[in-house]
Amino acid sequence: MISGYLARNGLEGRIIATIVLILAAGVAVPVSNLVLDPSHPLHVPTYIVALLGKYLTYALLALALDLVWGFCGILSLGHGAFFALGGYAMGMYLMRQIGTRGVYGNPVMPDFMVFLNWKELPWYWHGFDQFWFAMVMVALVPGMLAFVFGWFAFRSRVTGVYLSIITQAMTYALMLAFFRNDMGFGGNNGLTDFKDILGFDVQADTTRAALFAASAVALAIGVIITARITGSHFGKLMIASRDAESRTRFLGYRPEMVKLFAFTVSAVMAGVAGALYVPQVGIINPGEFAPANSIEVVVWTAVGGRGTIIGPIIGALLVNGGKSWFTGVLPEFWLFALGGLFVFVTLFLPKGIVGTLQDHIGRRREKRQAEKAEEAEAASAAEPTPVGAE
Amino acid sequence: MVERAGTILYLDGVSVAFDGFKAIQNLSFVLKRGEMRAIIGPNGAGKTTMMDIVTGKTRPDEGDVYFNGTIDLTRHDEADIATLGIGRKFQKPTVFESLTVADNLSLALAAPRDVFSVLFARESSGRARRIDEILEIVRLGHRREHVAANLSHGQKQWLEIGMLLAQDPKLLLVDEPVAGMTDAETEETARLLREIAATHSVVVVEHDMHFVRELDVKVTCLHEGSVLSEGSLDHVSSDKRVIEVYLGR
Amino acid sequence: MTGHHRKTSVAALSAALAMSFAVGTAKAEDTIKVGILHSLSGTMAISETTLKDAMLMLIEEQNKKGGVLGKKLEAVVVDPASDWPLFAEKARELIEKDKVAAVFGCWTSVSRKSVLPVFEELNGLLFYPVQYEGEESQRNVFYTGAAPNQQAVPAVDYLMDVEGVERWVLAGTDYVYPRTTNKILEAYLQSKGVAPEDIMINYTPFGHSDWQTIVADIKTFGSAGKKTAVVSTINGDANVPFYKELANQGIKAEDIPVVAFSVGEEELAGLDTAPLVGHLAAWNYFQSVDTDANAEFIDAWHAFIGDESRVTNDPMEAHFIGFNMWVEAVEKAGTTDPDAVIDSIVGVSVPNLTGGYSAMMPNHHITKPVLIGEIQEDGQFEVVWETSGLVVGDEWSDYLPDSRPLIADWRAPMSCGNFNTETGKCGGKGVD
Amino acid sequence: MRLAGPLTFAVAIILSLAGVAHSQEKPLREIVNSFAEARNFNQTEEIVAELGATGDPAVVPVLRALSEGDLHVRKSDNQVFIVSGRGKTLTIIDPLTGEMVGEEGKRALSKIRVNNGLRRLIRDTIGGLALGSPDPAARLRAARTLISNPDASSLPAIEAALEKETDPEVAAGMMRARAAAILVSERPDAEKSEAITAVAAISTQDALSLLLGFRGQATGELREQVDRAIARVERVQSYWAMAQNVWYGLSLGSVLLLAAIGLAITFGVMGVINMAHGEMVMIGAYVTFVVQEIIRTSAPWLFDWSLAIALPLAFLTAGAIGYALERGIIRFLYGRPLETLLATWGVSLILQQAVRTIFGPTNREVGSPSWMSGAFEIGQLTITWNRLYIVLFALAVFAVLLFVLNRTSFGLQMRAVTQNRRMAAAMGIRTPRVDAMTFALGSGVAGLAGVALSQIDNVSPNLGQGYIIDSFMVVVFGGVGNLWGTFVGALTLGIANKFLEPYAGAVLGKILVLVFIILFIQKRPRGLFALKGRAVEA
Repeated sequence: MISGYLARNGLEGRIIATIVLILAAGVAVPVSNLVLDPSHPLHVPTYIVALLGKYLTYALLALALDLVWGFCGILSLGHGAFFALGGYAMGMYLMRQIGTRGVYGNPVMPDFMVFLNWKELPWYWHGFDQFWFAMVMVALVPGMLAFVFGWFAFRSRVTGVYLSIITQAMTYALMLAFFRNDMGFGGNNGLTDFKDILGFDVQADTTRAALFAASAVALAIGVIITARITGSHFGKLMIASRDAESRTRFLGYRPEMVKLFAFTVSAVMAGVAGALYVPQVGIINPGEFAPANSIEVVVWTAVGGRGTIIGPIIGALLVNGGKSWFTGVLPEFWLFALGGLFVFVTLFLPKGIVGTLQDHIGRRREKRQAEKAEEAEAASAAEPTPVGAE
Repeated sequence: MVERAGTILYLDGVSVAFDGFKAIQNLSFVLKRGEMRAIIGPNGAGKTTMMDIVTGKTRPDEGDVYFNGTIDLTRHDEADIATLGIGRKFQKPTVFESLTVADNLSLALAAPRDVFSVLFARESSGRARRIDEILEIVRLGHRREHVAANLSHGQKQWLEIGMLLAQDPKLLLVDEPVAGMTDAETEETARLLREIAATHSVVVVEHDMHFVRELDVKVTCLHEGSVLSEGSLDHVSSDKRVIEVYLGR
Repeated sequence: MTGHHRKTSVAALSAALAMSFAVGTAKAEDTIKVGILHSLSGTMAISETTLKDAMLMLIEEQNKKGGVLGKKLEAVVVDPASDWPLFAEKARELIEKDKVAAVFGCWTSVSRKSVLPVFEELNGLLFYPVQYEGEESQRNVFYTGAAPNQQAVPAVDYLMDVEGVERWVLAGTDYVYPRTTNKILEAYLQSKGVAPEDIMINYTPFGHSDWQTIVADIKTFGSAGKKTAVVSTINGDANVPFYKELANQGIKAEDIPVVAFSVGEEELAGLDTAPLVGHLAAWNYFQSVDTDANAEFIDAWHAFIGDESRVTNDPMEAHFIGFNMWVEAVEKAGTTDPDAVIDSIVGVSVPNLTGGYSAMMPNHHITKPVLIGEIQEDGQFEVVWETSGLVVGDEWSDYLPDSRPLIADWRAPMSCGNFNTETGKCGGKGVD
Repeated sequence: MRLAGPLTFAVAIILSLAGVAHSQEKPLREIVNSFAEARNFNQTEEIVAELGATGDPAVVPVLRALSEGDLHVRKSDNQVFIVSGRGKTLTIIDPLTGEMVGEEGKRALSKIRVNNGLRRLIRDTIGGLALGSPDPAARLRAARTLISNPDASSLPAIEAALEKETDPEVAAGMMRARAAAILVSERPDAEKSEAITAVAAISTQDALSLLLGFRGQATGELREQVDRAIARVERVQSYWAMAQNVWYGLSLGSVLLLAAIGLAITFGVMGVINMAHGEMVMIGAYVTFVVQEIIRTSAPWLFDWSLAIALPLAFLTAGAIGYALERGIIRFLYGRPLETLLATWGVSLILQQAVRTIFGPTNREVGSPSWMSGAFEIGQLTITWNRLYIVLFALAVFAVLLFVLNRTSFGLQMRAVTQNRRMAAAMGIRTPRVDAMTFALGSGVAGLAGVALSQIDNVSPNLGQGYIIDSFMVVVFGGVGNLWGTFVGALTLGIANKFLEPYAGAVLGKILVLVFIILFIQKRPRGLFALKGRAVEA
């Protein structure tokens, strides 16, 4: 049913399969966790649900990055900032939900404000007790930041490496700012000790399952949005401005606006990913703004295959799965493994796993086409038609 | 000197310098509506810089640049100028390598260029037909769905000319269209340009004298950023100064 | 070529898998697993790796003594990589997947805050060995490091009484531990009659490395004719450049002493201490403490790590105490069941390394002596002062207005981490 | 106890000035040996006071040794000795004669413990004794100590010393010390008024605090005079503070320059985004550590030369690693600058973890040679030697690099390859070799930076991480491909940071600088010193 709807909307089969797979996982994992007996071989333990839920939000983040990097050529080294801002917006909602259950029992102010002797709630915390308001902020804050940042940067034609480095400066500045206790976001400790979300206990298995499903749905929607954008005429324009920006200008387009749009959409997606991430890991702190985190996102995307829709998802799942596994099994060596992976992928799989596979398939098809074209060319050479004679 | 009205392109007293190097010095150049003009000149004569000025990539330090007699081009940027109706083909063929031939043309087709129009644009049958027509003209019909990166050099040149046609500009600036082409291809390109010139104003920059001869139009020779000589090819090529700096003795 | 790579990577993968299985099969059914949750990479590895090693040593020694409840202990080491959400993930993995009986771990407050909900939800046990800001008491956590009243307040007392300090610089890294400690100290100093203009508070970011301006400010502040001291809650890596600048700008301990709460033997190992002789640190343990228990511990540590030059420090002692308390509580309860251990551990008293006993209090904090040490040329501390008796860790500071009425008692009838003595109600979760 | 200090101090001065031979009641050695009986700091303090009261310059080495923790008691016979050396056996020295007595195991000795209070007392006592010292420099030092720690009770001693003083410079110092002491004494207003003028002329922070302290008790005309004097001193102080900020800025800027200049080559000239640049710096620092470690164990007398030895080694080590990196990875990635970022990020993780595995995760100690320790003053500008040397070193590295790039054939080849690779290759330049050497040069310079940074920062596996973002900011701000841009960029950012810090605090200052850079890049997308021209756009 879903696939039929998607197909009618002009999505490729591969994308449809991905979406169906994500949604199926979104249903199967929670069901297995909640319904099956723990001894059942197909039972998914809660800790795996939490883990996978986290990976899904990472996948959405990687997909968001891919939209700007893979398709638009903007290598953002600051996408972690949008993710974190979305996370903070969600975290602020969750903090307000604690109410009197904080250690000091203050009905309005979070604990960290109480023990630092804050007298009243800062103005920017107002409204976050409403879920809808927080959700608007989840999209709006990263979106606005991306819009303003992009508006300046793209109009000034800051490109390539320069853009990458100022995005890094942006997330670094935000990290320093959020580390400050005076900012009113809990400083280094960030926001934590969440109790419930929309009235449900965040620690309950059912809530976890629901959050997992929500993450799967969000990722599926992300895939649809990305596929629709990149598959449209606009997507071609994105690729055009990625490959030859000034050429698009001479065709009368404004590539800066193309980039700005993609950057803003991508930031909103990253923000949503962050918002889903926070209740599942139970904490948001300025470490999420660290430039290293943003670079890691780039790596997931590169490993999976940038410029493809499935690539970043696979990359995020693979690298993070590997990280979880290595930090448990070979804790001293996981950095070697991670570092080695980066080097290996850039050297030997420049298009990432999915990109390389696609190339492989594409080349075969191309070969067949080329053969056909040669035949056609030979045929047309045989009977020359005067050019432009019509 | 010349009346601006009635011209498609009007440059008067234009100068531009980069870090002290004067790329264009007091250049005046006039192109009438419907005219095709060939520009020749040695390397560094300012041919490409002149095109940069006309298309808004470079702003002149002084001088007037008018399009269609009334539009001051120095006040517009590249995208504006392109929408006004000036198309440009680059010296090095610049097509969108990872897109198909058809997509390249589709992007060039005249249509609203703002983000949201593009975002919700649909491929109509009218557009597809127009693409087919152009493909026919530039002889790339059999390459329709191929990625542009796999085209030969000459095919890329033609694709770019095709994109110019799709853009349907009033004025075409064509920079070295036959570089790297075989003689046969060169002849066909010349024929194609003449064809286009019947309905458009065209400026062609080219080194290939054989090709310029084929075009059979008025020639302007630039040197050190100003006009050195102007007239028929025979007139220009017999000019002593042109021989001195460009054609060689 | 791709084929070749695939083959090698498959080989590597299966080798690694085989290794993990080998570890897995070695796990006999009759062992008790103990989780070690310390960062082995990233920024905190610098401090936490030592604690992982210390825990491995303690577990090995316990096994030599026959283990616990007749079963061998088995360490499960994971690397949360100085990544706070990863701490939560790894904690969950330890409790839910590896089914460890207790976890020893965390260093930074934020890592503890990150794992707290996990321990609460899954009813695990966490022994937290580092001095911290207090303002917390959780049923599943045992705080074996110092609370502010076991470190900061006595240090200030020492400076005031013995060195006659009247003017104070509270310098810290901008995070919750220094913020809270300084709030407490500010209130404490003012209660002792120190004028607000005689207190200068300064915060710097993590890893701050250019201390020129701040050290010059301290120098200026200190030349107002009153005896001045610096109370430093500067964290981690920022200390080395701070002390280097201090030494180079010629601030000697006899002019402006600096008392630090985050600088121990391990941190001094990375410093030339000759110009720093006389600067102070407040801890509950120093390697230089001359007791038999300590000598034994140091010898064991050197033997275990195979390096005579490795130092011991306060958080290691905290793990030593915490581990022994856990062992005794398990033996007492006859089971590793968390609820039983939580009940049996309160009141358990074990020898510490400074020649006395430390006991687990109902608020899940422990009793400790407080020692003030001066930095020596050899990178060790020399104890110049110590509290006459043991100090009970105070989870809710009396110097912060909102925490003054709170107490914690995890014994049966009350069983509350934030009981409000004014309202007579448990403020947070639990009994309503 | 707090009273005891100044009092005995004054007594000591008077006695020493009067030229009284040490009191005969108790032989000096007996007093010295009584340290063995001291049970706590108070008792030790009394003995120090007693020693000071003898006025005998012979006690100075004893007191100094006590202050430095080198005075030990031999457990077997309760004899007190000065010890020297490290390790299990120590050389023991007679405290009064300074003769070597022999060697003793560490366990046979016990150290006489000191604390800060004792050290202060000893410093003052030695200072007092020094006022009568035959060495004019020592007398001047003593006078300076008295300005910083004025004490009314020392006034007679100062005046006595002043009368005998022949050296004009020392006399001026003593006049000031006297003025400082008068301000805290009960002398008549006329003398105090003079003293205010004299103290105000010193214009130091000490003088200011003295005047501020005096202001509280001043009345009438004196009050007005002191207010004027304070205003004057504060004005002078604010100028010096400004100068001090400039110096701090230059010093921070030179650190940034050192960290960034290698990057200006690899990134600016070659276009390689080398995220492992910070790790090259770290490797330089670890080379310094290894060199010092070897020197410590096998050739301690070379310690002051350790940095000089480390410099070429650090350059070669980091350069060699850079060379290997270029040959092994980067050369496959030319033309894909953003991918060099990923690969080198991976390399940086590997290098960090490798260093962590080899040297352990903790900080390693890198000492400062004696010529890099401490500070000196120009006027009221305190300049620490290590910062000064780092500024000079940064300038030297910069100058050498400029020379290499602009005046050597390698530099010419390098610039040729950067500007037009194909043309350079056609002219017979072996471009791959030039690439590798350029990258090695950039990395080697980072290694040099590591030697310098080991003097002011942690030597830990995380060292490089702290500098990588700042380095990129400097290079991008200054303008890629231009060493002068990096130079101006580094110093500008350093000074801007230091001028913001006092007002905005260290964190906000840094944030403001970052925001400024982001905005600046919008205005000038190619940095401060961008190469203008008909840059061919890809």
